[in-house]
Amino acid sequence: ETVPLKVVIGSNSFAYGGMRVAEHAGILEKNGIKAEIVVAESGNAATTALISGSAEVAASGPEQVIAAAARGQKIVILGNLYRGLSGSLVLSEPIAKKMTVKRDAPVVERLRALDGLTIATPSATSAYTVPLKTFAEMNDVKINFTYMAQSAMPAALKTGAINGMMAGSPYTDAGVLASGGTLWIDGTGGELPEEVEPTSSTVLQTTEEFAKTNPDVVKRLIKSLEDLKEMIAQDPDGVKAAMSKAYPKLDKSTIDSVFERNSANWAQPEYTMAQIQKELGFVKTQGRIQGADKIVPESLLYSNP
Amino acid sequence: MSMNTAAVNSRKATGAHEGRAPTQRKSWAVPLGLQQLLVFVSLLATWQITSLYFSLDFWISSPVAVYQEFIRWYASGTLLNDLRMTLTAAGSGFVIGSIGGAIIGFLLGWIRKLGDLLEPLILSLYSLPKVALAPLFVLWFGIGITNKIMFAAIIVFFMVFFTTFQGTRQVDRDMITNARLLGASKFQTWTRIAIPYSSIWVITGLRIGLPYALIGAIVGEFVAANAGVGYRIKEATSYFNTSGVFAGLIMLMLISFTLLGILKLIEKRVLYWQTAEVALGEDASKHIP
Amino acid sequence: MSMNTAAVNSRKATGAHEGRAPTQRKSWAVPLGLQQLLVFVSLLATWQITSLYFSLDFWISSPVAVYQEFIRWYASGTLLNDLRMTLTAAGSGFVIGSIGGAIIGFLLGWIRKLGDLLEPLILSLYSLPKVALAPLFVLWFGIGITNKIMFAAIIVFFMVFFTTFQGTRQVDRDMITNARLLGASKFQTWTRIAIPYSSIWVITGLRIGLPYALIGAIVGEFVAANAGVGYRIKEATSYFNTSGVFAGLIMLMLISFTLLGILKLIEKRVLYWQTAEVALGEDASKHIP
Amino acid sequence: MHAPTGSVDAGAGLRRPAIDFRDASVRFGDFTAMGPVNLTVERGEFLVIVGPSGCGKSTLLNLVAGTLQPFTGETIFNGAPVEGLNPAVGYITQKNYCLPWLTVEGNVRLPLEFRRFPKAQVASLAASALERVGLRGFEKAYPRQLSGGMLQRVMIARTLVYEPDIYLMDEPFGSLDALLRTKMHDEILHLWKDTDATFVFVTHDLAEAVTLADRVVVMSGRPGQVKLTLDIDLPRPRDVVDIQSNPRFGGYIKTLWEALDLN
Amino acid sequence: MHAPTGSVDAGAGLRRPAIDFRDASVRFGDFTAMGPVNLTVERGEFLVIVGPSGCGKSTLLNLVAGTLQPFTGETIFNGAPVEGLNPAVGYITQKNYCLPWLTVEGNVRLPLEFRRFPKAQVASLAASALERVGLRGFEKAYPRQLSGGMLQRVMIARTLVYEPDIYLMDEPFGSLDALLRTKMHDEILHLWKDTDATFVFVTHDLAEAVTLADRVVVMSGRPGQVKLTLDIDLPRPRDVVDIQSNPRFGGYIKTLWEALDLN
Ligand SMILES: Nc1ncnc2c1ncn2[C@@H]1O[C@H](COP(=O)(O)OP(=O)(O)OP(=O)(O)O)[C@@H](O)[C@H]1O
Ligand SMILES: Nc1ncnc2c1ncn2[C@@H]1O[C@H](COP(=O)(O)OP(=O)(O)OP(=O)(O)O)[C@@H](O)[C@H]1O
Ligand SMILES: [Mg+2]
Ligand SMILES: [Mg+2]
Repeated sequence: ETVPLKVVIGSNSFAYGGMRVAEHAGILEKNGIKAEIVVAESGNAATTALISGSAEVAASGPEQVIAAAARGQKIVILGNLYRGLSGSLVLSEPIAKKMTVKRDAPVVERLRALDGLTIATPSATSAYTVPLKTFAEMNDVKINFTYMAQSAMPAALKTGAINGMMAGSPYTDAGVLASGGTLWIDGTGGELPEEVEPTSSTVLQTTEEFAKTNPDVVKRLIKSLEDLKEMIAQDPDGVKAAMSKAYPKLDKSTIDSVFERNSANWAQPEYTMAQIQKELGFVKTQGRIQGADKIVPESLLYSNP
Repeated sequence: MSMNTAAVNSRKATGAHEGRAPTQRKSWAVPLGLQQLLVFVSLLATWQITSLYFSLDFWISSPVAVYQEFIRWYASGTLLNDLRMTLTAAGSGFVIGSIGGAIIGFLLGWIRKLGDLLEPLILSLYSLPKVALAPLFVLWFGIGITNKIMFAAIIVFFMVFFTTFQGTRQVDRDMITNARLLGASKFQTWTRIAIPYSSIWVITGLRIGLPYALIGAIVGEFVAANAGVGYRIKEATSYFNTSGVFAGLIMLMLISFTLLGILKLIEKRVLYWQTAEVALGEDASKHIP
Repeated sequence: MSMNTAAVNSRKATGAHEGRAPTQRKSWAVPLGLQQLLVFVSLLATWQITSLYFSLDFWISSPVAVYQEFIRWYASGTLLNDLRMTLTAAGSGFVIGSIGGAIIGFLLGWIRKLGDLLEPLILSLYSLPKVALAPLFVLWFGIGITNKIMFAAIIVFFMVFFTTFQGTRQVDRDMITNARLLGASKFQTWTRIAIPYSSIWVITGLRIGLPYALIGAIVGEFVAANAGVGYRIKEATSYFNTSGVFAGLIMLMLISFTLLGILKLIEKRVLYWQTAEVALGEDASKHIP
Repeated sequence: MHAPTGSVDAGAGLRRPAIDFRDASVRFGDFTAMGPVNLTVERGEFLVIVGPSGCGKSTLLNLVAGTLQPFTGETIFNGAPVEGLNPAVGYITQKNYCLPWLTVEGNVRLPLEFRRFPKAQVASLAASALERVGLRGFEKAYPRQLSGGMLQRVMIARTLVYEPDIYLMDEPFGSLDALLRTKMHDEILHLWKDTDATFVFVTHDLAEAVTLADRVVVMSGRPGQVKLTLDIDLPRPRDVVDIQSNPRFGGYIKTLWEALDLN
Repeated sequence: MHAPTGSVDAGAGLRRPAIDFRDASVRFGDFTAMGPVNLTVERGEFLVIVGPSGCGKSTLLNLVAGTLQPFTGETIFNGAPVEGLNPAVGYITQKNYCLPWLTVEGNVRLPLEFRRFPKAQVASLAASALERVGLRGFEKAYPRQLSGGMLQRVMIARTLVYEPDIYLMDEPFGSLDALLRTKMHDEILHLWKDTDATFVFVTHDLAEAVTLADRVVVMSGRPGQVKLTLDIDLPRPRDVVDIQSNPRFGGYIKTLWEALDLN
C-alpha cells in the first residue's frame, strides 16, 4: 500500500531538482510513497516546518541539520540530494569586460581578480557564502559581501549596485541572460577546491522520532534515492521528461543544459560519517553556530536499526 | 442674465442646510466609471509603451505579455485552484482578524480604563514586523493552511483593531449619557449608540485591513506552499518570469477590488442615513401642524 | 447616608455638560503607569514560567534567554550600529511616507471628485504585497539605504493616506460653508478648518503608520543588507536562535514604543483643546454681564 | 426630613419632596459655576426656573439628572442623594441629542425600546407622541432633514412618550413659534394635570413661566443662587390664552422682571 | 427693475433693493419646503420674518446666503442672482458653528483674520464685540465650557465683529434671558442706526419682531409663502422698553398673532 507523505523543500532551485524528478518520474510512487511536495521560502524554513511537525520529511542544506541539532532538535539525515555546491558566481557585464584575467585561468587567479569587489550572496550563513568566503580568506582576497534575496540579485547586477552575485541556478542563469553577466566561477561544475567545497547542498532529513517509528517509510525513501541514481544513469530521456513536467516553464534546450550541469550531482545518495565530520569541521572553525562542538556526529546520521 | 444661464450655472448646493441636496432644475453628471476607465486605460497604454520603447520587458513586463500569461495560467487549469486556496486562507483570516479586531478594539475603546491599561501592550504587538515572525509562525503553526490563515488574521486584526479603537474613543460621551437617561442599559448604549456611532471607523478598518488579508495569505504562501496565487508569484519569480509575477499581482488586485466593492455596498447600507433620500413628500405635506 | 460616604462614592461625572469635569471633593487615582508595569511584569513572568515549565525554550525562548542574547549583542558592539542603520532608514521612510500620505490623502479627501476618480487606483496599489515587489525595488532604488527608505516610505504612505483620506471626507461640510460665509478663502478653509478638523485622523494615521516604518525598513533589510536589526533577526532565524529573533523583535518594539510616546506628546499638543483646563476662574467671575 | 421607613410611602399626606438641593454648588476648576443652592421641589409641583444666561440653570438640572456631581452639598432625589445617572427623570436638554442615524420615529421609539415597553404599545405610543408635538407625516424623516423647531419637538416627543414621573425641561420651547408654543403649553398643562408628575422647567420667557408655574425661582447671576421664590397663585386648570388677561398676571411678570433686573 | 448701468450706484435716490426673491421656491426631493416667494428687501431696511416652525424661514435665509439654490425662480442680491456662496452677508445661523478647537476669542477673531483686517485692529475689534454681547472674561474659554446662551452670543459676536452690510439673523436671541435680550435689542438698533445696514431677522417672538422691524413678513405654513406684510409705523429711534407701551404696539402684535393663527 502507499503512504502519504508531506515533503517540504527549500526552494524551486535545481538543488532540489532530484526530489522533483523522483516525484514526476514516478519513482516515489513506485516505492509506495504518495508525496505532497511543498516549497518553502528557504532551506531554513523547510527544516523549521519539519521541526514544527507539519511535514514528515524536509530537504535543505546539512548546515540546517547541524544548526537545529545545536539547539537540541533531533533531526537525522537520510541521504544526499545534491552533491557539492549548487551555486555559481556571476560577474556583471562591465566588470567582466574590465577583467585582465581570462575565464579559463586557474580558479585561484580568478578569485584574486575579485579583490575589492562587491559580491551579493543570499546571507552570511548561506551555503553559497561560506565556501567563497573561506576560499577568499585562505588567499587573502578581500571581498565585500552584501546579502540579499536571490530573486533581487539580477536586478542589482544590472543597475550596478553589485559587481557580482553568488547564487544558485536559475538565478545565476537570469543574471547571465537578463543582465549580460558572465559566469565566473562554476560551483556546480566543482571548480572550487576540495577543501572549501561543501559536501552537499541539500540532504533529505526527518526527525529522529519519525525515523524510529516509521523505519519502513524511511527505507522506501532511501530506496527512491537509489532508484533515482539508477534512472539518471540508465534513462536520461526519462529524467528529462520528468524535468519538463516539474519545470513546465523551461524549454527543451534549457532542460538539456540543466540536466548536463546537475544530473551528476543528483546521483550521489550516500551521505557518510566522513562527510558529516567535514561539515561539522567547517562549522566549528568558523565558530558560526554556538554549541556546535557539543554535537555528536553519529546522532545526525540515520542508522539502519 | 437670463434664467437659462442661471439654471446652467447653478451648482449643487452645499450648505448650512445641506444633508439632502435640494432638487435642481437640471443636472449635468459625467459618469464617474467612465472617467476611471479612462485613467485605467491610459495607465495601461503608458505601461505598454514604456516597456516597448525602453525594452524593459524583462523587468516590468507589459500588459500584453501579462494578458498572455493569464491565458496560459487559466488554460493550465491551476488558476481556479490557486484562487480557491488563496481566497480560503485570506477569507478565513479576514473574518477571524476583523471580528477579533472589531470586538477587542471596540471593548478597549469603550472601556477607557482597560484601554489605557492595555494600549501599550497592543501597541507593542502591533509594532512587530509580521514578516519577521514568518519563521516563528512556521514553527508554531506549521506550513498548512493554518499558517496562512493566522498570518492574514493577525495582520488584519491590528488594522481593524486600531481604527475601531480610535473611533470608539471618539464616541460622543454626552450622547451616551443622554441615552442612559432615556433608560438605556449599558449594553443598549453599546448596541444602539456606540456601535452605530463607531461603525464608520470599523468600516475604515475593514477597508484598510481587507487587502492585507490577501497580503497575509500571500506572504504565508511565500513561506511555504505548493499552490495558491502567492506560490505562483514565487514560482514566477524563481524563473524570472516577470509577466507571471505581474499576472499574480494583478490577480490579487482584482480580488481585493471585488471584495472592496462588496464592502462599499455594505458601507452604503450601514451608513445609509448619511445620504438617504426619504420621501417626506406627499405624506408630510398633508399634515401641516 | 453620611456626607462622608457620599463623597467617597461620588464618581467623576460624565454628562450632558461634560467636557471639563466638575471639580470633586476628593479623588482616588491609582497611577496608570504602575498598573501597566504590573501587567507587563506579570506577562514576563508568565512567559518565563511557561517556557521553563513546558520546556518550550526552543519554541518561544524565555525572557532570561532573550536578556542574555541582548547582552551578547551589545557586547559584540554591533547593537548600536544596527540600531543606527535601521533607525535611519525607518525614520527617513516615515517622514517621506507620512508627509506624502497626509498631503495626498488630504487632497483627495478634500477634492471629492479627484478622490472618487483616483481612489480605485490607489486601492489597487495598496492591495499589492510590497514584498513581491522587492526585485523591482532593487532595480529602481538599488540595494543601499534608499531601497530601505523607499520600502518604509511606501508602506507608511498607504497607512497615513488611508486614514487621512477617510478623515478628511468626514469633515463637516456645513462647518466649511459657514466659514466661507465668514469670509474664508478656499485656502483658509483648508488651513483653519479642514486641517484642524481632520488632524485627529492624520494622527491616527501616523500612529498606525509609525510601526510600519520600522517594518518597512526591516523588510528592506531582509531583501538586502549586511547590518541592521532586520539583518540580525534574519541571521538568528537561520540558526534556529529563537532568543535572537525575540531580541531583535523586542528591540523593534522598544523603538516604536519610544517613537509612539513622542507622537502621543505631539498629539496632546495638537488636540489640547479636547482636554484643556483653561482658567476661567477669577477673571470670568469678575465680569458678570 | 426622611420618612420614618425606607419604603416609598403611599399616603399623600406623608409625601417627601421630589427633589431637595442642600447647599449644592458646582465648580469647574477654580470657577464656581453655580450655588450654593438650597431649594426643595415638592412632589407634583410645577417649578419654573428663570435667571440670566450662564447663571447655572442647566447645571442645576444636570445635578438632578446626575450628569454632574456637586462640589459642595448634595442633591436629594426621592429621599436619597443622586449618585451617578438618574434615569428616573425625563430630561429635555438644551442641546440636541437626536441620533442622526435614526428616523424621527426611531428616535421617539428609542426610550420605549430601552425601557422594554411591550412591542404592541411602542408604535401607538410613538405615533401619539409625534401627533402631540405636531410632527405627524415626518415619521420617516432623518434629523438632518428637519428645521430647528422640528428637532426640538422630536426631543420633546422622545421624553413625553415614556411618561416619567419627573420632567426636567431646559428651554424646551425656545425655537417654537408663538402658536405652537401655546399649543405645547396647553399640552403640558394637561399632562401635568392628568399624571400628577413633577416639573422643573427652565425658561427665559417670563410669560411662559407665569402661565405654567406653581412657583417661579429666580436665580442670580453667576454663580447662580436662589434670589427670589415667587408663588404663582393663579387658578387651575388654566387656559393658556385666557390666563394672560388675569389681573394678577402682569403683576407677577413685573415682579420677576424686577428681580432679574437687579442682577 | 435693474439699474441702468452695471456699476454699483452711489446715489441714495437710485438705490436698488438689497434682496429680491422672485418666485423663489425650494424643494427637497418631491417635498416642497418653501415658496414660491416674492419679496423685496430694501437697502437699509429692518425686515423681520415670522412664521410657523418648519415653514421655511431658515430656508429663505439660506437662499440669500447661497447655501441653497432655488428650484424655481431666483434670488437677486444687489442686482445679480445669487450663485454659489455669498460672503457679503453676515449670517447668524440657527445651528451653532463655533469651532471647538478655538477659544471664544479665537472664534470671534476668525472672520477678521479671514478678511485680512489689519493685525492691530483685530484684537480691539474682537474685544469690543465680546464686550457688546457680555462675554468679557470668557475670552480664553473653549466652546464646550459655555452655556447655551453664551454660545449663541459667541455666534452673534462673530458676525457683529466684521460689520457686514447685510445681516441675516436666524432666531439669534432664542436662548437669551429677557434682560440680556433687551440689551441685545438695544445694541442691534444702535448698530442699525449707525451703520445703515440691512437686516433680515427671523424670530418667533412677536414683541421682538414689532420692537425691531420696519416691516414684518408673516409666512404661511409649509410650504411657506408670504401671507402678510405689515409695516411697523413706530417712531425711530426706539427705546426697546418704552416702545412696548406705545398704543399701537399691542395692535401690531394682535394683527400678527391673528395672521399666524389662521394657518
Ligand atoms: N464643562 C464646563 N466647563 C467649564 N465651565 C462650564 C462647563 N459647563 C458650564 N460651564 C460654566 O458654568 C456656567 C453655568 O452654565 P449653565 O449651562 O448652567 O448656564 P445656564 O444658566 O443654563 O445658561 P443659559 O441660559 O445660557 O443656558 C457658565 O458660566 C458656563 O461657562
Ligand atoms: N436638508 C433637508 N432635507 C429635507 N428637508 C429639509 C431639509 N432642510 C429643511 N427641510 C425641510 O424644509 C422645511 C423648512 O425648513 P426650515 O429649516 O427652513 O424651517 P424654519 O421655518 O426655519 O423652521 P424653524 O422655525 O423650526 O427653524 C422643513 O419642513 C424641513 O423638514
Ligand atoms: Mg442652559
Ligand atoms: Mg429655522
